[in-house]
Amino acid sequence: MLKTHDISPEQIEQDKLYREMGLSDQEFDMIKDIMKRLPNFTETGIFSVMWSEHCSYKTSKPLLRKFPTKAPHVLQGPGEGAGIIDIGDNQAVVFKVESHNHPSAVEPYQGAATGVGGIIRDVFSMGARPIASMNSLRFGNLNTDRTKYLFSEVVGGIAGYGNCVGVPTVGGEVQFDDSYEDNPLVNAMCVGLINHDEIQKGIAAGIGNTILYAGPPTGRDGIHGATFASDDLGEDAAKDRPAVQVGDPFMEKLLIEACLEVIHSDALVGMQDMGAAGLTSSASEMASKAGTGMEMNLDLVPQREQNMTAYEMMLSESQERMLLCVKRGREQEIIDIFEKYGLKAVPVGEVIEEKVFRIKHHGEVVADIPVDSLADDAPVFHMPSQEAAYFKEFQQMENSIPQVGNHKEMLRTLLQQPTIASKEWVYDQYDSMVQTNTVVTPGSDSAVVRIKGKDKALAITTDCNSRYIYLDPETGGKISVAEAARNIVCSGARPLGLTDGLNFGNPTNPEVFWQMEKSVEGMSEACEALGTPVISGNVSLYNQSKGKSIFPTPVVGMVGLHESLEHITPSHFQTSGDAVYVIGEAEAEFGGSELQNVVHGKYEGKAPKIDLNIEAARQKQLLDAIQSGLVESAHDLAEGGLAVALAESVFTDSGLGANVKLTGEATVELFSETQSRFLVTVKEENKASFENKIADAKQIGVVTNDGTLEVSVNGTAVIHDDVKQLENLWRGAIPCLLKSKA
Amino acid sequence: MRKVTVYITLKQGVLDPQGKAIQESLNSLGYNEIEDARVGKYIELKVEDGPNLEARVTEMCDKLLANPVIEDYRFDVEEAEGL
Amino acid sequence: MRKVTVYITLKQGVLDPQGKAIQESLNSLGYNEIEDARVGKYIELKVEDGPNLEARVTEMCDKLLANPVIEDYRFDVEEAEGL
Amino acid sequence: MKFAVVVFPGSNCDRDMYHAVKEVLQAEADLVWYESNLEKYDGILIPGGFSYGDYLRSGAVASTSNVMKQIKEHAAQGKPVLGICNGFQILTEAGLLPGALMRNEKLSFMCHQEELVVENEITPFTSGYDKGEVVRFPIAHGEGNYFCDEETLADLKANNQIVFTYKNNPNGSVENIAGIINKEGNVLGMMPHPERAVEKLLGSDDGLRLFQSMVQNWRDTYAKNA
Ligand SMILES: Nc1ncnc2c1ncn2[C@@H]1O[C@H](COP(=O)(O)OP(=O)(O)O)[C@@H](O)[C@H]1O
Ligand SMILES: [Mg+2]
Repeated sequence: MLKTHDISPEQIEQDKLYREMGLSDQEFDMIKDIMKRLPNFTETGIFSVMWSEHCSYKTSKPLLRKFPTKAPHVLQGPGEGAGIIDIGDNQAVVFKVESHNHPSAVEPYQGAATGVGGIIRDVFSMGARPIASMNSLRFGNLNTDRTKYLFSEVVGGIAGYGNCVGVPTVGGEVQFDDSYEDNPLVNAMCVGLINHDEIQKGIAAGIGNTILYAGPPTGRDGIHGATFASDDLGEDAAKDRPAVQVGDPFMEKLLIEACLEVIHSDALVGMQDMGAAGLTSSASEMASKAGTGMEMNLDLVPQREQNMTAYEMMLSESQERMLLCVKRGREQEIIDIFEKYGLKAVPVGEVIEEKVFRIKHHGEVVADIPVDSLADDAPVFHMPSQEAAYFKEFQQMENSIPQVGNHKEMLRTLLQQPTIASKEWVYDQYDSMVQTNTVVTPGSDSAVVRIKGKDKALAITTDCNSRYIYLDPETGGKISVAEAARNIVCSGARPLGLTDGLNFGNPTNPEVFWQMEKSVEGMSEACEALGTPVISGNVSLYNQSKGKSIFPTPVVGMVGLHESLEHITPSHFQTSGDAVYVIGEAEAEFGGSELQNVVHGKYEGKAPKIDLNIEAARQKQLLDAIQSGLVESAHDLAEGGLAVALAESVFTDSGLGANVKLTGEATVELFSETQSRFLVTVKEENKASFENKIADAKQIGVVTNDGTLEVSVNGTAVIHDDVKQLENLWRGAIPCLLKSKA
Repeated sequence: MRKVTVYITLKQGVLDPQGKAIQESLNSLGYNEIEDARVGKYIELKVEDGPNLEARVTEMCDKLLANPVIEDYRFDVEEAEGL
Repeated sequence: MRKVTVYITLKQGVLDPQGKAIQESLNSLGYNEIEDARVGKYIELKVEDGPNLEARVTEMCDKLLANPVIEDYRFDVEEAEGL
Repeated sequence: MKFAVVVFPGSNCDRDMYHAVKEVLQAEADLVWYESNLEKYDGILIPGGFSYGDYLRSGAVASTSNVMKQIKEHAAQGKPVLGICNGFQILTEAGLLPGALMRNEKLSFMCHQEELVVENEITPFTSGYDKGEVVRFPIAHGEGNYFCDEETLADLKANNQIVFTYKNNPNGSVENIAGIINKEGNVLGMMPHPERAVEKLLGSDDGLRLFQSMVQNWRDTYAKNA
């Protein structure tokens, strides 16, 4: 490791050492202008992490401005640790998604674990109690040892951390595609609950107030992690290996309890977690947000290793640490609370009037930087954007129907596709029930978490079908928001808002930037149409390897509100004799579909189209019908179309089946992925009222109790299968792939 | 038959929450002489004799037994009497 | 300063599914010479010198480090150079 | 009857247990930080979670903490002690219950509802159940694989100490054991979570009777006139 004192500012400039830290020549010139001198080694490091994509959003900022972020119920939009939405009764819900893709590619267990830890800290640093976690994962196809290893370890890491901290992991998604083979995606989302009067901000206000460092000592963990997270994951990712951080969920659990006790003390002024870029970003952001400056003495920072340089301490990403601003003279009250939990909190600095970020080490000033320059003056790049060549080609393709010989066999095949197959192997490893609020555990459209003492609950989902987005980023962007909202509505909740995790390839590639731009535009349009503002999010770029980008993957994490526990609606069929309805008609839309992949082994053509007016209308009508007590179960149609949705709905343990009669082209009726469609069951006596409310609903059959799934098209039986057998195939697919030899 | 014992330890500088918990717990039990504890893994393999034993075990460690990102390893080979 | 290394292994007769899983993975990677694997723990303690070191470490093992229902232990004591 | 829910650093089912006895059962209960005095409590509940991170072995570090002395005294007086999940692990580590809880046979953590068989209904914890009754409780553990030697097992059987067994053994436990009681019949440890099964809304309320049994038996024993 380079030593600060060994390298002079002149040398950094002459040998262009800043490039190794991820700064461009142009950025270095900007830094010289800001500093009116050459930055020293530590200062250059501080700029490099603060101006990395991860902290500054330098390439994505112009796009993020397109998202609608305001609504009367939004208490806190993007900008703080997490966004906040009012849910009445003086309560609010806090949530955000965070990516840990590159660390997980290098050390999947710890990478995923620390991803979970980081997002939980974002939530409780706002003063909220974390009540649920979700995870959205992407891997290559499960046919190499490496992918199986990554998949198992990532799930193990999420479980290892999440279970120990006592936040239930209530759901998520996993998809598999070759484009993620070397660059898996690990996005974690956390949802918290807070009272309005407990909301904390990460500010260092009040000249003379004390800055406290809380949590375990600093080591050399993950140094340069933040810039590393924004770097192309080259073939030699191995050399970055020591940059991996190791998490301690036990420490995090103590930190949660201590911080949630500390917020009740009026000695606290502000608090922020040390996430990416550690002490540097938390300290400078807290000062910048408060319009103050900060002086810190690194000799006071607890250290786990010897002879750490200022550079190392400022950039370390040791986990489970918090920075607090506390009223001067009242430090001890706060220190005592941490002490009770066996945690150390120590004063390391103070708020100063001069708006600089000044760091001392061994009696010397080792950094002296105008504080706003780190956050506000970060460069913003307007990248060139160019429509992808493949897109024109795809748009010219006619919608065609893949050849299916045997529909019954095809349903069996589809149910075993890892993207469709049961994810029980994953979520059984997660404690989804701790905190005793989980009404709907993983395995349904949305997870549902009740709020104790109130007649209400939250619905939570993550969604993103990246195949559609690859084919057509704008349409695909709309679909990912719409699909999330569909899942929320099916569970009986009203969508409140969303957090986005934008995972893309290299933005300096104009076609990749175009994918970003178009998908953000599509998402924004859907947000407007469905009334779901974006309240927080995360950007992860340079997700590529061997020169090939991942499928554009803007993950949507959405939260909805059940205004009464009575509205909670299962996605599975409930009772024999109930009428089965489908809302919306199938068209020959197979671009990006599971069927296309099975039959042709690739994704091409047009993505299914989506009309946001129809989407919004159907969602509103369905929610109304649910709230009026007319609906027994509701499930959206997604990958694999109606046939897969029907099968999933009868996997219930209670011996149900279904008898369904369709008319039209069999392959289209069964497997098309036409959007804005729902599968709903209704009691016989409610049929008339239900049909009254939902214009596009059509009865297609009934729920039976013979454990058989029977579907005919134009009077000819096309599927007649034993539900238990189908269910076994669906449940067994992922464990079987994991066991099979590569 | 050989007995191979593999010792896997965390790399210098890598956080060892387990070790820390053990140290603190021993201290709180009154064993104040414990200044540090680090936890590792210990794997005993019963291996059929063959050529390149050491090279093959090295491979196994690199591929499966140890995680080179955060762990170091070493191993001993002995005649397997006591197995 | 002394370095005490404690080796904790599962008692004979106690099933070791982790060891079994390792053996199976090694076999499936083509290391068919592996006939058995057992997993244990390895704890390095940095201990300030004092009287009755061995007796005290034995106590620590009995009280905390090993669970006598399922585990056996042994330990080495050496001068702590490399710590 | 006043319950203490003992909170260790790293306990994470403490608030769930408290919710079950205080808000659902409406009994008297306190969350009690592990350094506190337990004298005034009639029943001790040791909740699940990851005390001290479960580093070294699950429950090992907590089992050596000072509060265990109080819990042992409490047990020696014949008062009820219930350890769930990590609480069970702590009780075996502390020697209040025989055997040990090892890693699940399949090595991974698992969380879902399981069917249990009530094997012994003559305990202060299970008098509200019928012998042989099948109940549904969630499990959520990585180390719930109960192990003991032959001799101990014979003892457990001879003294009717096996209280709950799994219908479909999920973790490899000897004889499908899910929960055992001490010889004296006042210390119960079990891996499944009755406190997560006290409301139909969350999938099962079969666990409520366990806490009700505790209260009922305490009233019968100590407060005939209450
Ligand atoms: N990584 C994961 N973690 C937890 N739960 C998961 C994960 N992946 C999938 N699940 C759960 O499996 C169920 C099916 O997921 P998915 O097929 O993505 O549903 P949908 O298509 O309705 O969004 C959901 O309940 C989801 O929460
Ligand atoms: Mg769905």
